[in-house]
Amino acid sequence: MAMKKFINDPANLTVELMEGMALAFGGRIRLDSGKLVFRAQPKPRDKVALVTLGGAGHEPALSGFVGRGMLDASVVGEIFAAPAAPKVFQALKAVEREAGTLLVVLNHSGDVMSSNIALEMARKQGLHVRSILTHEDIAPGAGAPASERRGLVGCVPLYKVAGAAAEEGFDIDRVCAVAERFNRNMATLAVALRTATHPSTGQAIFELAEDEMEIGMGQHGEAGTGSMKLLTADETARAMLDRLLEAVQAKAGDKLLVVLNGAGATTLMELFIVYRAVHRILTERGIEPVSPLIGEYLTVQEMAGFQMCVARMDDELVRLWQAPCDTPYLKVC
Amino acid sequence: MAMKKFINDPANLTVELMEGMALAFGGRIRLDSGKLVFRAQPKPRDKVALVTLGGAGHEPALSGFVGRGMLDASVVGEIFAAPAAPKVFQALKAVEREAGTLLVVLNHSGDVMSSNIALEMARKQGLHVRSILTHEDIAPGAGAPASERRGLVGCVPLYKVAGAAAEEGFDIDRVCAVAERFNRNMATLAVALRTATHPSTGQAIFELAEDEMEIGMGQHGEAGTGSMKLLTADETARAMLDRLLEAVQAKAGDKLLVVLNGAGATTLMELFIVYRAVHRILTERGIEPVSPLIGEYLTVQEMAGFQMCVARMDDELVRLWQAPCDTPYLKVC
Amino acid sequence: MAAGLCYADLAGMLREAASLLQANRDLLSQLDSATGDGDHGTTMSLVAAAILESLEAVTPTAQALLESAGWSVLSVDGGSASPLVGSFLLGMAEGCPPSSELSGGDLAAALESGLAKFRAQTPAQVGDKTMLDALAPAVEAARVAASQGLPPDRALARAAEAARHGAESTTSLQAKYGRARNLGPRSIGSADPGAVSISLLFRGFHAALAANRTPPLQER
Amino acid sequence: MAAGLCYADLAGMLREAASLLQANRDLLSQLDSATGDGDHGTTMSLVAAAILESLEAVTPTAQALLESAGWSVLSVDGGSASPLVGSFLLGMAEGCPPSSELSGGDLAAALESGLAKFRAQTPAQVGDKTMLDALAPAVEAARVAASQGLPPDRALARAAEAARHGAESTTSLQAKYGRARNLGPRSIGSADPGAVSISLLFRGFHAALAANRTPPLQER
Ligand SMILES: Nc1ncnc2c1ncn2[C@@H]1O[C@H](COP(=O)(O)OP(=O)(O)O)[C@@H](O)[C@H]1O
Ligand SMILES: Nc1ncnc2c1ncn2[C@@H]1O[C@H](COP(=O)(O)OP(=O)(O)O)[C@@H](O)[C@H]1O
Ligand SMILES: [Mg+2]
Ligand SMILES: [Mg+2]
Ligand SMILES: [Mg+2]
Ligand SMILES: [Mg+2]
Repeated sequence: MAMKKFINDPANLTVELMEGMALAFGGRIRLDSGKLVFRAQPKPRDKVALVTLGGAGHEPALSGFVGRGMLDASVVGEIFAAPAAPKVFQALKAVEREAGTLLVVLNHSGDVMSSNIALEMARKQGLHVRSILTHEDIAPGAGAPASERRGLVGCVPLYKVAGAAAEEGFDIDRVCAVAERFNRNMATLAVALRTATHPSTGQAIFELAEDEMEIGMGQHGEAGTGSMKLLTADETARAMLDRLLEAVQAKAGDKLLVVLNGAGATTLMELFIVYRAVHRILTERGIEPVSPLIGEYLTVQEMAGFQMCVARMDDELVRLWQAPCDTPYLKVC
Repeated sequence: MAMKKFINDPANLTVELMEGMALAFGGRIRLDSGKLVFRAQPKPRDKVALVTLGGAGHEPALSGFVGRGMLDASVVGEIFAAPAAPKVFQALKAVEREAGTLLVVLNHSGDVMSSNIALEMARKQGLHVRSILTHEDIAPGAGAPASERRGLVGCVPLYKVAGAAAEEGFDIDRVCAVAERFNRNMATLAVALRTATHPSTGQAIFELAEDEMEIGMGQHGEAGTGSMKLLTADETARAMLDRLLEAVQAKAGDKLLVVLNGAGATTLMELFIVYRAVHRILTERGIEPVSPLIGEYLTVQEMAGFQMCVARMDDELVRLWQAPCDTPYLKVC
Repeated sequence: MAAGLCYADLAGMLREAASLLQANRDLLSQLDSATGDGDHGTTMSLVAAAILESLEAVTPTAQALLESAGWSVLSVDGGSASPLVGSFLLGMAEGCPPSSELSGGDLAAALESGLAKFRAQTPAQVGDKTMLDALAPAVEAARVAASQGLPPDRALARAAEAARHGAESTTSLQAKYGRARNLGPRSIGSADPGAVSISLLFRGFHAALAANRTPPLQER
Repeated sequence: MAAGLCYADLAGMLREAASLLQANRDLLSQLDSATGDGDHGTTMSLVAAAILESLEAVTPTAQALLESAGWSVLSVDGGSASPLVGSFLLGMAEGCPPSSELSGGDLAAALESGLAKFRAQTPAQVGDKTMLDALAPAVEAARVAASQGLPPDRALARAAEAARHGAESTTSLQAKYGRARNLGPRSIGSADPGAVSISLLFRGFHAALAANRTPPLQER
């Protein structure tokens, strides 16, 4: 079955893509055992380490954010599938330090289970590891229990603020406090226009009619809260932002970070048009936008759509958000 | 006609996207007359200015590269259409300086004609302006006259090296010399897998059968040198790289910059898999890869495909390529 | 009382279960496409390959064999399935006596220990449309059979039957865990792929023994 | 000798040409889809709108009117068409005498000056499948007509006819300039959209006069 993608053997996707990435960023990242990504120049051991894990197929996430000011290590699974627990443990072991390690887990059951097993192994070996679960998807309702809400692109700014805190020398309690505060104050919604091809199976990962869109999509083709007629960019922005602002209880005078994360085929042109609407609505409501992030950070192959993530920011979070970082796919100079 | 894109009125695309971009990067860029983009903090006037022009719909190109270490100004046209000459002149006038200005023009007839008219206007007013034409597409054959070869993504690394030279205080002759040297030593080929929707008309911009790809595509749907059966990532990489290396006459011992520029819907996963093949071929041939650029820099809406650009580098070019820059969509820390 | 399970029996059970899972790869992916992300068949194939690979290595005891299989499965990059199935096998190893032959009671104890370790990974309960809907009744059936003094093959026959029923029952359930949860009521109408995998696993366990021995007449 | 062109005539010519271009928007885009990027109709609509807008402003002379129209067109973000058509109109303005009425000779001189400015923008020659294939013969026809002492309306009738022929001739040509060049021999078989636009422009010029005056019998 010929798939319209630039690939070789669908069975080797993750291995080959990780090799390519490691070759491209040879001086900056180091690939271990094929699927563990570390900084080429490790962070001093007196600073807290940040580790994450997740499936492949979402490039540049997650490994594209390994580097100064963000992650120390990323553990890669298979396409859209969590990495195995022993590998997560291996990464935790590799960055082991007195200062402690924070493992950032996105709420998807495979990731959570692998992490739990790895954390248990780590604790048995006396490693100083803490963990945080992102679950900022509000598709099932902002009030739904955390366990029912997926972790979406919000992990990326969370790596950024927690990574900056770690880089500044915050101890593990303070790094965790920053991460938890950011985590509590963020919310994400995804919207899809067109499906993507699962690069291992060649199948479309979901279906949508030609005149429909779906708000609340997951990032592996899991459906959202039902399809609806296509809206304009302005209408889409308002529909999503209204729910997000309510979820984080943003009010006049608040500072708000907005991330518009392209799913794959949606152009930056469109994201700019959507951002224009977002910025206007925020200004209308007296909410101050903090330098936003607009681009492709956590993709779903060539799905058309985007995730809108907002986070209510305090001054410390703003400072950490704007602090320098230098990773292959997110840099602040 | 409902198009499956996040847009409002198709007639207002460029205006709205530029507004969104300007709002997003408010502290870094400044939008003038709707379609002129300048740095918010202008470069000191004793340094050479760098200006470019081109159609919209290729985001982040070209305005995404306005900033420290790259462009001083970018003049935006309409979707896939060159900006008008008077606006190009207006930009040249705005950055006018004794140190001189280099206008970088991509070889597309609209851009060339607008530039020629603007340059004539500038000269009549005594502005100190030089220009350079990129034409690195080798689809019509590496030996084809410059006038017949399109300017593709190679403009982006050219902005980078010339911009770094200007930032370092090179005088206009030396900035031009750097730019010309880079220009002479680069070559690009594009490959397409799937078409894109023209966001103004809603029409597909070209057609390709389900089992076909086309090498040599342009970046507005202009056809290439004919379609062919789909190749694997490794085969595609080799087919394109062979022609490119021959065009720039790369040989063992040379340093080579590789840019893999996603057209829109092609994933970073695929680009990494292609880069893996590219890197291996270069290593086989004793050619040393310089830190490559892999991502979406000059897109063609949601077209699936990519451009592969290579440039033979000398030590000065490598240094300028790796020098710091800080623009919305290309940063070197 | 019939013969207990020896090392070779256990190896055969694992081998048969793995082959059955591989043979049903497409079915499992299809089921996952309806309610999840469509990769369950791929993942269970990798899980099966990991089981088969662990059978290649020489392990001294049944317990060691289960532990090795459990670790292999746990080491698969396989979304939710690998930690769940891996934990189940590791739990079986933990609950498995070091004896060279397992009685019906030994088997039941191992299965119960496997179930406990599985449950430690997830808050899901029976009725939540997950693997547990097949696993819990299967283990319970084996336990009852053992308490009635039935030998391992008869116990596994009942367990396989219970797992099958359990997997079928998931069709009319609404998913509470895993990716299917996001579908809400739309998850009703299609069987849970994980539960079907568990039912295939027990079918394989039983088939391995049934192929070796005279099939008991009172079971289908 | 018939009457020369007054300011109102010229304004009418530009207005009629603009309307014709707008009316043929879809045709022009279709032609451009075959060999280019499909936007020529859109662009020529913007060019036409720019011409119409320049007619709103009060300009003192025919020359000023042409210059204003030329600048308006040149200020359209319109790929190749705007600098080419804009330069042609600006060139006409440069070659246009400041008199209040233009004779056939004045018109021919203006057109020739427009052609020269057009040529300054591009190395394309007749036969390269561009606007020039319509423009050059049209200007030549007007020149010859003027040299024969024909008045502007008759000269424009011939020019329009020549432009139409020229545009038609592009169908069998291979493109040497513009985006169509990339198609190589595949560009043969479809008329050049830019040449068709020029032919519409001249058709409009002529129609405006024909509508105002008794149509000369010997022309269609
Ligand atoms: N949290 C959970 N608790 C129990 N079982 C789960 C859970 N999440 C997933 N499952 C089981 O795993 C199956 C899906 O496995 P698979 O498709 O391999 O993983 P993923 O959902 O990560 O793609 C589901 O059908 C369900 O039986
Ligand atoms: N270099 C050139 N010289 C002469 N005419 C040209 C040139 N490039 C384009 N044209 C003319 O312009 C027409 C295309 O116009 P248009 O579609 O508006 O511009 P673009 O090609 O930039 O999309 C072509 O049909 C051709 O007649
Ligand atoms: Mg999965
Ligand atoms: Mg165009
Ligand atoms: Mg799945
Ligand atoms: Mg065109």
